[in-house]
Amino acid sequence: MTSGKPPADRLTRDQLIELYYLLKLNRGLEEKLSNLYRQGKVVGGLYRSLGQEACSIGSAYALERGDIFTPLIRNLGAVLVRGGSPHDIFCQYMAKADSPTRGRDLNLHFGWLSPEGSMLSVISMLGDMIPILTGAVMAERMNGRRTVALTWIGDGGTSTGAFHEGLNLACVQKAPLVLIVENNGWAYSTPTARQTANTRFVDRAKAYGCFGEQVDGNDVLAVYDVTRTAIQRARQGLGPTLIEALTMRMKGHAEHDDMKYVPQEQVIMWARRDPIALFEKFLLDNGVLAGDLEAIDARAEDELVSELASAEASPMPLGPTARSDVYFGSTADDPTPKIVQEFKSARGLS
Amino acid sequence: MTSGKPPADRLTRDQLIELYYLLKLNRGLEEKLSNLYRQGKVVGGLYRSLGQEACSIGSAYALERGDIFTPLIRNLGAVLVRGGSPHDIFCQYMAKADSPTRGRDLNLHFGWLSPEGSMLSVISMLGDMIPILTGAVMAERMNGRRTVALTWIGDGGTSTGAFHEGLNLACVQKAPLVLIVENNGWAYSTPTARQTANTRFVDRAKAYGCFGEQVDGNDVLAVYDVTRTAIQRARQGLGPTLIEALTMRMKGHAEHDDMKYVPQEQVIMWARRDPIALFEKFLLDNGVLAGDLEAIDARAEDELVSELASAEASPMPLGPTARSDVYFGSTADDPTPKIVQEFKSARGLS
Amino acid sequence: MAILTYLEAIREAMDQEMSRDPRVFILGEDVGAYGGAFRVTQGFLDKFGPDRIIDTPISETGLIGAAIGASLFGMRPIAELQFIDFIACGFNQIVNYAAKSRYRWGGGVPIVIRGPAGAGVHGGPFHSQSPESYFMNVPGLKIVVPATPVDAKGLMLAAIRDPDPVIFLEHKFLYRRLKEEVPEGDYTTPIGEARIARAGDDVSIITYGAMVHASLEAATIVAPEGVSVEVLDLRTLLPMDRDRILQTVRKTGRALIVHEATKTGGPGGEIAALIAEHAFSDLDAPIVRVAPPDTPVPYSPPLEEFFLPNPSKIADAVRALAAY
Amino acid sequence: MAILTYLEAIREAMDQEMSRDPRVFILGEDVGAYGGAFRVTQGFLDKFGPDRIIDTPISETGLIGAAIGASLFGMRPIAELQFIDFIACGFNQIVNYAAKSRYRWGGGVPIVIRGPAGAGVHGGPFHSQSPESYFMNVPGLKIVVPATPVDAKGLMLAAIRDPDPVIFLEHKFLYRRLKEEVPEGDYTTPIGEARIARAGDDVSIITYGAMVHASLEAATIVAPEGVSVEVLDLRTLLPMDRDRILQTVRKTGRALIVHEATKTGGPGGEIAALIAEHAFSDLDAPIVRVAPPDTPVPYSPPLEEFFLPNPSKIADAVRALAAY
Ligand SMILES: Cc1ncc(C[n+]2csc(CCOP(=O)(O)OP(=O)(O)O)c2C)c(N)n1
Ligand SMILES: Cc1ncc(C[n+]2csc(CCOP(=O)(O)OP(=O)(O)O)c2C)c(N)n1
Ligand SMILES: [Mg+2]
Ligand SMILES: [Mg+2]
Repeated sequence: MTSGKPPADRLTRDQLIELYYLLKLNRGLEEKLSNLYRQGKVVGGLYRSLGQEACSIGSAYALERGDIFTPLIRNLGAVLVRGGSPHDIFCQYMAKADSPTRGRDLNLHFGWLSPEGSMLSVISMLGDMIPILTGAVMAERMNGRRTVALTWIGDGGTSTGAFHEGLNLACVQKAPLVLIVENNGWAYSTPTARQTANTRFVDRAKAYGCFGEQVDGNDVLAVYDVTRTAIQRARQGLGPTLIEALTMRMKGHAEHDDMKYVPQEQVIMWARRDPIALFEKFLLDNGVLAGDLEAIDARAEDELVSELASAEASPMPLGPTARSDVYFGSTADDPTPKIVQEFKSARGLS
Repeated sequence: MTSGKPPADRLTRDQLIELYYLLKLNRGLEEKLSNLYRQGKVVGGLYRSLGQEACSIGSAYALERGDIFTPLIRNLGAVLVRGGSPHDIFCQYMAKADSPTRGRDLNLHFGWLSPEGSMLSVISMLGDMIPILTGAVMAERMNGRRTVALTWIGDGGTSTGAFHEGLNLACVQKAPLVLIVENNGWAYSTPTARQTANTRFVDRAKAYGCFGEQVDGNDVLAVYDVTRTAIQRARQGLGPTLIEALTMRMKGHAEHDDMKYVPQEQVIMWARRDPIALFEKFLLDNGVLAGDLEAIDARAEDELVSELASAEASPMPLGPTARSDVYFGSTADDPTPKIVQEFKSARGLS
Repeated sequence: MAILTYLEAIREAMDQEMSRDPRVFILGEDVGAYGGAFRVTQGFLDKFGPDRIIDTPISETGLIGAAIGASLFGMRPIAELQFIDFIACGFNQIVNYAAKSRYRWGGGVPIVIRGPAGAGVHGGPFHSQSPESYFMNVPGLKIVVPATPVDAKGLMLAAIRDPDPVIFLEHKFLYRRLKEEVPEGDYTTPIGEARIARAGDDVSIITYGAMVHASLEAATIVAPEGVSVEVLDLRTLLPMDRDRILQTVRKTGRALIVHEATKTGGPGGEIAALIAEHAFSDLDAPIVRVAPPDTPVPYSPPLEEFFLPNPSKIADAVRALAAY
Repeated sequence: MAILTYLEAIREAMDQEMSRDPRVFILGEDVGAYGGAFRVTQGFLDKFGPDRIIDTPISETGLIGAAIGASLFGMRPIAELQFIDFIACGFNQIVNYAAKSRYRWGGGVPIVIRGPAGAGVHGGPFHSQSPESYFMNVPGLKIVVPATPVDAKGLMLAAIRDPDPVIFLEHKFLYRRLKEEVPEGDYTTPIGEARIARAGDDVSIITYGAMVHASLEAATIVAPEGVSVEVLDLRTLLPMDRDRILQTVRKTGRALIVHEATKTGGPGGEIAALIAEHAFSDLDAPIVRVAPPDTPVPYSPPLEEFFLPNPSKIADAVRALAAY
């Protein structure tokens, strides 16, 4: 439904290079996380977005100052686009004291609130962010701001009641929400064909009465175009767009998963369509870049190395910090039974 | 999508007359309930299906031996079609000891399990029955039975997460489920336009990958036709059908509601399309019936009078019966504190 | 001071706060044109307009989620549930997002989730529930249970202004049955503070909601028998006012807990545990609970009456405790 | 007898019962080809086929609802939740349909809802929860919390054969850490019966799940100090084994309750209330609870360690009680 000159044509050379840099930064960061995982330094699981980076970066790049987004576990790239630092992400994965959540929650489960633009922290329960972001932009609208919200949902996550209630509410409210259904073929070990009887997720748009688009999720500029157009529509008050981005999860659900259940051909087929390789080719074919790719790669690598160093230097949090801020300005009671406290102090024990 | 000779053409004269009888029985029963309500004999609220009777009766009439259904609050007619007695319904509304739930639950919140055909008890939470009925027919299929399940959901109920999760599961499982979206324009005081951005509920079918049909909900034979066809498809293993039945709620949400919020024109327009009047005209125009309508009306009235009499004669339940059957074969403990029991017996009090 | 019903007091609180604070808005099913199933928001649509009185689809997860999102952006949403029983349909948003957000990443969620709770009106198993126990073990939530019009107004004002999520349980049996003089102006009843509804020396009844009134009646019944009862109205279940609970038990040495939630697993357990740990040496008798049997709330009047605690059942327990 | 881990014991129970009873089937997310996130159903798809090992969409309300419907038509469904934390997304089906169905209209709902619960593996706030308290006040449900491989198998067999809905909480920390000899044949551990995990005379520890093992360690720590601890493993939270709880407390006169659910509003309250009512005169000391602080389950190891009860915290409470 996008018409006329695609927005990407208006991207400057610097912006194209920035996109390339971000793609590399995304992949490089995750590769470093994989190393940390193998070294046992990642606490908990590691979820890669290998092969899907364009879905996060192309779309988030279309957001503007003040806009709101929530990344799901595979939208690490979007966090980078919106100013999240590799240091913070490393710290989150290593459960460090300097992580944005002070070690309280994991991986991309963090966020910030700022007039520059906010990232709302996701929770594990899939679908829940859709009504939450709808409320967020309804609030912004009440306050006369034309803020747009962007989030993603997996092919599997579309099966949740929260997806339905949230999207239906957003549509009936004409809320400025852009929802990208990241159809990567699999929900953990479950193929989309066992997730729903109609695997063309864009068909859902009509049911809810919103705009619908389907896009090649491995083409970063196409993703940028379709998201940019949807964001502009939303900002004009025309309501939500559901964008189905077709891509493929090129690693297991998490690092521990060898994804034996995925047919080899599928992996091979998609390997030929790596989003970064495709964009590299575009940049070279169109003379945006010549031999200077290595320089950019090096810049990304340098940034990651120093950010990782400072993250590794961060201490682990101290146990007693775990009790603060359950409620505003308060600290949870020490659960140690009173008679234990008395018993110890009577004996001069701590 | 129904093709060829509509099933209704195969209905015998006796069947057409039975349909008419059931419509009258449905309306007559509810009118008696309204009287009881005015007399203060109905415990709690009264929910009428005035003007929507064809949605329940035409569809339930298409079910066969062994099939399963769950009526929502406005599907009283379906209960009658499937053998539920006016006596039981009167008893439910009057909270009598002889009600199927022994006074434990209200109005149409009851059911039965039988090889002849089962009615699963609904609960208030809208949408919940869709996954439950899906599981029911999945179980029947596992046991080699070709049982079909039928239920209804209001325009408002389609907004629930349970509707979405249930219908999506039914579709991906190709479960033999027929779901009628009874679009009566209103959810309590909320018009469909504030319920969803696309008020053509039949458009949802494509999103879920099931068959979709739209039907005049006030034409009992059209409802029968479309449901019958959907049931046959389901029984053949072709999966669910979502049927949107267009109708109008001709009374308030419940008896207390004067529905001031409904535009008069809407009521007047639909009043001309009363499903019973329409069917009466059909029967007369096609010579199925001549002057013998009164006889049928009288038969319905007689049945209702005697059923009501026996229902009114039923006692209220005894308090202590409230503790049984929370778990299989058990009775909940008497919550009276032990020291009270001791105190009383010490003083020879009961 | 005007005489207001419990329901009118809640309405007045929301009305006054919406007039005072533009951040406050209400969303829920049929809260607009209809003014809510119980007419609590009657007249609000005309007064505050459709941007602040929002009729939502039938989507508890959706509307509670939207309230959470709006609260993160400076608003003070009040989410009405048509009956509190439907809170089960939005449960996940409450316990997993609203309750944990501030702790996890600093995003405070100042929302009020309110609706008609409780039995006594023959509403049956799905329109009579006391859902408080679902949330008693969920850090990050507050649970408020007013028993009087004065507290209903004061607690609603406090709940809307509270920086954290508050579940506000309105007892539908009290909506129109209870009237009293309510201060017209702006005042708050502090969340977390219990109230001595009746002072006494022999037995302490610790209760909340509609059971406060049944307990007061019981106190009146046994008074002529020479038993002096103190009735503590908790007003808030989370956080619980431990000090006042322990104070009254230390004073009387006899604790009777009364609630409308069924007995096993109800809030009485937490209260008993507090007493049994911190006032153990002051106890002269077992800690006793009067509560309904462990069943759903039955519909038919005789069944519901059998199910619910009442003044005579409570008086019996008081007598037994006093005689212990 | 073979040596089985806690996880293998659960798998063996389901395997044996599915082989014995064609009514039993499993549905859940990734239970088929993948064998479940924790591989509990590994090999089941090949052995029992796709009709009995059903991969569902990500729909807790859908899959729990389907289990309910199937159970009403003679089947014995086992619904796996990938992590028990997601039970919040199917909450309404459990508390409003499954729990109340038999009581309301006679439709029994023999389902098992199972999944990995509990902390200790750095899963963070959404993969470490102890959800039992959500359900403690819901009549019609049973809640089972095995602490050992032998009980995990016996309770799973009992749960599948139970005519009513059973929430089966598997402690993920124990899945592979705990091994013991497990009888190969068919046996059930009765639902509702607690077990004396260690006999003693001075202090009773009443606990369940992973905390049984922390409590046993604590008992070993204080034994050389001359304190004899009895550890009662509840095994079932609903219905609770009141007799055995009261027996052990009457014997020792000192009650320590330990659980992994946070302190306020946790199952400890109900246990304390039972004791404070029915064993009051046998108590020589306050009833004490050792449980985590009232916060979400934090992720980082030092925080989680601070959060969780452990043998030394429990031993301290035992010492204080013994010295009281
Ligand atoms: C409500 C809910 N149920 C179950 C899970 C467990 N879970 C985590 S990720 C996942 C698969 C998600 O698949 P998809 O939505 O397609 O996203 P992808 O992993 O492919 O990016 C599941 C089942 C969850 N997070 N939320
Ligand atoms: C999950 C849920 N939320 C709220 C309610 C309260 N409620 C009962 S009926 C009703 C309106 C239903 O409208 P619709 O689905 O269109 O059915 P109709 O009354 O028009 O037949 C509402 C909101 C409910 N029953 N279930
Ligand atoms: Mg996917
Ligand atoms: Mg309707």
